[in-house]
Amino acid sequence: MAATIDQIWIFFLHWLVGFLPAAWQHAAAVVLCVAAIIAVFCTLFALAVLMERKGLGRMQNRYGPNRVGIFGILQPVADGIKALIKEDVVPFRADAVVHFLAPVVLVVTVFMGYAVLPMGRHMVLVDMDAGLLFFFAMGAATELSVFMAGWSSRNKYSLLGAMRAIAQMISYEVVLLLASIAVVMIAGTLSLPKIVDAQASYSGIFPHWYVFTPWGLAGFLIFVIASTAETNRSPFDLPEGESEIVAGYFTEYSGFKFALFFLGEYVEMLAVAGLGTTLFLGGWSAPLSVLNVLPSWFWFFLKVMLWICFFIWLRGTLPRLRQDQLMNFAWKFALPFTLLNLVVTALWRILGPGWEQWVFCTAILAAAYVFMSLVGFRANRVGPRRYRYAE
Amino acid sequence: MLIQEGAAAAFHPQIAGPASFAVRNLWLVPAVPIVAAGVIALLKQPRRKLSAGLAIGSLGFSMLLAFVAFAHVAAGWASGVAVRETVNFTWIQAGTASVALGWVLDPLSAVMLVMVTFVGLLIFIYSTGYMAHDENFTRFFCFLSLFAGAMLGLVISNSILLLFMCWELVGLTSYLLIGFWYHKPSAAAAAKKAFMTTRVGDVLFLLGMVWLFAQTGTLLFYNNGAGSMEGWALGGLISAHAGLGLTAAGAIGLLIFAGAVGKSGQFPLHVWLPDAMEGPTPVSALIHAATMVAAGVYLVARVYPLMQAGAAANGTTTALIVITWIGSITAVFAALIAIAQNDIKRILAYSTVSQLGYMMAGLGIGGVAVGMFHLITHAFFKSLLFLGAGSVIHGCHEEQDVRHMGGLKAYMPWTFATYAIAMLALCGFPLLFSGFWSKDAILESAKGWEISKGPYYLLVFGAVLTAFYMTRQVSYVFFGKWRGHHPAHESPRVMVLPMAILALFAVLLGLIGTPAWPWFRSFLEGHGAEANLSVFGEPAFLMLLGTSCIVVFLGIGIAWWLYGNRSPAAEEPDALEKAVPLVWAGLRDRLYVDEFYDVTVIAFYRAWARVANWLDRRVWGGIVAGVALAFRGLAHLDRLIDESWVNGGFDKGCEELSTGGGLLARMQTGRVQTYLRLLALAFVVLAAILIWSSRP
Amino acid sequence: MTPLAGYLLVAALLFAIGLGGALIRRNAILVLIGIELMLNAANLNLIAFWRYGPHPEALTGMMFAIFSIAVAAAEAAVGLGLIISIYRHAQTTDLDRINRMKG
Amino acid sequence: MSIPFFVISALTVAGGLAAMTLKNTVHCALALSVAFAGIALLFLSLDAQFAGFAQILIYIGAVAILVVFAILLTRGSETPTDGVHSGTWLVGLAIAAAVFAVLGWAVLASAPGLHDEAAAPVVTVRDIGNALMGRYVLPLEIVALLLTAATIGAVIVAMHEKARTK
Repeated sequence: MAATIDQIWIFFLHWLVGFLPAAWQHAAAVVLCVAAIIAVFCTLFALAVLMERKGLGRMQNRYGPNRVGIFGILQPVADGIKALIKEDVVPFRADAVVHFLAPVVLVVTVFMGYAVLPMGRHMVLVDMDAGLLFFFAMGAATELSVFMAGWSSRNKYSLLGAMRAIAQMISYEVVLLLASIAVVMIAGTLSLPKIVDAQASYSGIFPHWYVFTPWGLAGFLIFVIASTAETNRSPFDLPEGESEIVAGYFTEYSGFKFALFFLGEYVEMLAVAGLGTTLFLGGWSAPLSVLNVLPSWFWFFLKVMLWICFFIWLRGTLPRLRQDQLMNFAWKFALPFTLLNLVVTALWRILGPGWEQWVFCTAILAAAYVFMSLVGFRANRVGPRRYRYAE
Repeated sequence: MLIQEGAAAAFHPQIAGPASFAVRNLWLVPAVPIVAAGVIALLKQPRRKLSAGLAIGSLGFSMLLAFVAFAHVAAGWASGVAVRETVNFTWIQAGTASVALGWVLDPLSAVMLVMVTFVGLLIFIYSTGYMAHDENFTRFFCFLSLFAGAMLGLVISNSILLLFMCWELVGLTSYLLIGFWYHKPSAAAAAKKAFMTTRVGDVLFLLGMVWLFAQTGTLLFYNNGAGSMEGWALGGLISAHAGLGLTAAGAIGLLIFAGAVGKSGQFPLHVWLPDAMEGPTPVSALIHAATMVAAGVYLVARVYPLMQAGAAANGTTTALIVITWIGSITAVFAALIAIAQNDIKRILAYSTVSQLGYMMAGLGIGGVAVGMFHLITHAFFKSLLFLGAGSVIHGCHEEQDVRHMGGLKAYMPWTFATYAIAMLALCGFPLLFSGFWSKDAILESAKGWEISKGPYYLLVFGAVLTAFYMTRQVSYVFFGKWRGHHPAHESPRVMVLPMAILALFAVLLGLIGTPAWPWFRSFLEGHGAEANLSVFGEPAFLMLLGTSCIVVFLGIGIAWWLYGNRSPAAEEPDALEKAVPLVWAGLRDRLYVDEFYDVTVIAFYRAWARVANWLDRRVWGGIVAGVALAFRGLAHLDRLIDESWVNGGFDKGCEELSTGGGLLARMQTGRVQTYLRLLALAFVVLAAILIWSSRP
Repeated sequence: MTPLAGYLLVAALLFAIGLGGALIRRNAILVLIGIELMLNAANLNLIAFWRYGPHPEALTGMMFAIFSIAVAAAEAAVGLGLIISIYRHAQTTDLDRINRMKG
Repeated sequence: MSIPFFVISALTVAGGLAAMTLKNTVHCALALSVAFAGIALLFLSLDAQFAGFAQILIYIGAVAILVVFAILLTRGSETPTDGVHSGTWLVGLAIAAAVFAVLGWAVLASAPGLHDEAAAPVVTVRDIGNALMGRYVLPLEIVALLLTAATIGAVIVAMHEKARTK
């Protein structure tokens, strides 16, 4: 029974496709899957927005949306309708074509990334051999859309926001990639389903998730921070810091195009959370072996939504960073630390199972962390800010 | 002496089998302090606590591991297995020849490991008090850690090459630490002297190593029967002759011994060690008393199979005879000089030289166990003496001249008590102190030596002298009345505590090597030990005990008679100086060895440098100048030819060239695209030609 | 199944386009873009030959392309750095105006 | 020849053409990324998955962004008033056409001798990794050095004058 529920979507797909002639079945299955992914994640997007607004409201001692539907559940629907019927304003001097293409490119590339994410046992659209690389390639393409948006608006706030966003995304993408490579080194594959498989075994009732190893924990923490920055979430939301540059690169967007950007951003957040879950938290595998009676897709979505809750919590808690702090953290702390983490991961692999790998790897990482924070924070003396301009 | 043949046969060396935990992780013992040294080197000066903590912690960790290793060996010994486990690996592979490194765990290295880590740890702790006010505190601990790591590496190495590397590394740290206060010219000079003098021995050591490699094809000591210290290789070394009636084994042994002479301050290369006292006192205690200088002794013990190879019927070889004589001579020679020194640390330094001579003699006559036993006991009481001296210096506001001290037993009771224990141990005060047992073992074997009775008499005389100069020093420092300016004070607890622990061991350590229960010897030699109290009743033992007593009481008695409680003024000549001024002057000036070197070796180098300088300036310089002159003449000739007829033609040619260049320069528009265009055009032409010509 | 010649022709066309751009455009950055296009055309050739070659499992062409991509990234970084430096110096990126042979 | 190949090729060539002919420099850069994407798709159609994704990651994610930054830093996005083509554009065009002619000629001349059928090679990322760390480790190290040197060089070249003026 549990196995049936686990694979229920697959069965459903086969049943549905069975009505078609054999020649069309494959194409139809792909189309159905894509449609399902888009539908599910758009729903999750709506849910996440609602959660965020309610959650932030609670943290700020107010109610949040509570007028549309019961407890404001229908608020996202209302927002969507509003976005659809609003006038689409394009600034007078703007580059209309690029201005239009930017959100489209963003949404398309972001949704492409889902193609390789395993959302449950056997539930992956394409099991690519180079899946992780594909994900990051698609992530890289979003930077271009940000630039397009910022540049085509002919607005200095937009352009500044885009430049900030790109600088930040490039910096943290390096960190994100290096943190993921540690996992690849141990799993020995770039294919995300295989990475999940490598973690889906248990000693006793405890799972072999990579987050429960020294290098995995270090990589996971760096990954969380970098993914927050990569998705321009608070406390790394400088590209859209409203007190400085209005709304960053989508200052000049309104109506449905703005909604697309909004969608793209949240869907990217969900995607990065899904990737982190896959890499470090065992993907769709249950946290305890006895909990495997619940279907695999349930665990995946639960983990992703917990991750989103964490993001919301962060946003309600932390103040925004300064640009120099952001860059210093990426290049002077996170990058060397992830590089060291790679070395430690290699050491982990060389030493093989035994107490030595635990002791040495933990010791090196802990020592490096203490040392780097001592050195790093020693240089950060409080004093007048020094600015360096691009030109 | 008491070798039980039957028991020895029951012990079989355990070589094969999976490496135990202790030996697999033995490399950590030196590695951890070296890593700590690296980390400390990166710390900034103000991080004193962290650096000291790192150094002490790393050495403490090493000590724990050393104890584990020792326990492993001891457990093997207790169950009747002579443990000798090695881990070897290939370092360099060049063609068929390979250079292997490795480490070994056997009783010898286990004992040394425990001694070095334990004494080292105590001295590290002591140093935190002694160096507390030094601004280069972190640098000091960096060097100390590096030294400890290198020394431990030396102890465990199973390859003469690895041993040599560590040997040089300890030499380097010794240099760095002697010259720690490099702003003092004397310290810088002493460091340089130590480095250069030991280098003489090291070159010979290197030669011996290369020769050994050439003969045996391996640098490993032990390698499951294929090492250079094992049967097959030794057989080859014995059968090869090196001239002068020596076998190759003997010659190589002597060359390696030369390295030991340099490092262990044996005559005639002892001159650096007293000067090395310019370093901080904990350094003197650790490096120049307990560990590094003992490395030479340890080296000889390590290659003892080589030294002993091809022994004649009387159980000895040329190499061992040389070692014995050098050791004996050094023992007396240095003890004589020590009598007439007034610097508290210098006295101890000469005493160290003398005691190292005892160890060498012990090795030469009695074998590894005798020499090593004295090494271990000496390490404890001599480092204690140095720490005590450091405490005295500390308490007397950096005063080092014994004539300006006196009566300190009232001011510094703890220091006095521990110092007295160590002094009695060094003198070989009968029965109670460890020094007695170890020195006795040496004397006993010297007495039974078949080659000559010379060393025996020398060593006995040395023992009298030892008792004499130590009594002189103690009475100068601790008895009588205070002759300094500021009142002395007792040292902080962090300095006293290590001294107390060392004092405990200076007394107790003798128990493991008494003739009644020769545990140490049997442990090193790998056979069972049986307690046999009846030995104490044997006439041989009683006679030796009697001799020792006479010797010690004679030395102490004369010295007390001359110096006891007198506390003469600092300017007043020494009691002995009044009696025999000429001899005193000679001793005070260290028997003119340094001066001898000045007029011989150093003068020779100076003269040679002057000759080279002269050659450079006159001969080579003259030749160069002559060549230059010749070329200048040629140049003049050339100019004549040039100006008369070459120039005309050349000018014409140049004009043509510059015209052509101008034409070509027009193509250099400075615009990238022009160049690119030309490139593409050339490509088109080339490709067209290629395709055209390769048409079927 | 597309024949090898098809890929080669596309690559040749891209190469010619890149070359044409590099020859015609006045903006130094666009010249660099042209060069990037030419490099990509070459990469396409490498991959195509690898795919249709006798020993694809030896990975020679693939490796060549990967290294070429890496080198191209370095080239782009240095090239653009140079262009920015030139721009600071001459206040233009117009190649027709940057034709002085000395600084 | 298949339809996807034609579509992708057309996309690539169109992207390339646009990159070389559009007046606005930023548009050129964006068109360039279209061309890059097209080439990546061509790689994928040649079963070179790794190279294709690497192409997207490096060219679109890094090189295109770099180009865009350079354009903005040199105020190149303002379309010059005196035309975008060099004075001798006709010569350049002719030469480019000649190069294409020669290349096309070469391809067509040798087309009969080319292998057109080959089984899709089974090359996993693991194989590529093994090759990179095994047979090609030396080139890999050299490329790593080159990249480091290039990064440092680019930073120094771009920062030099600023350091002096400060």
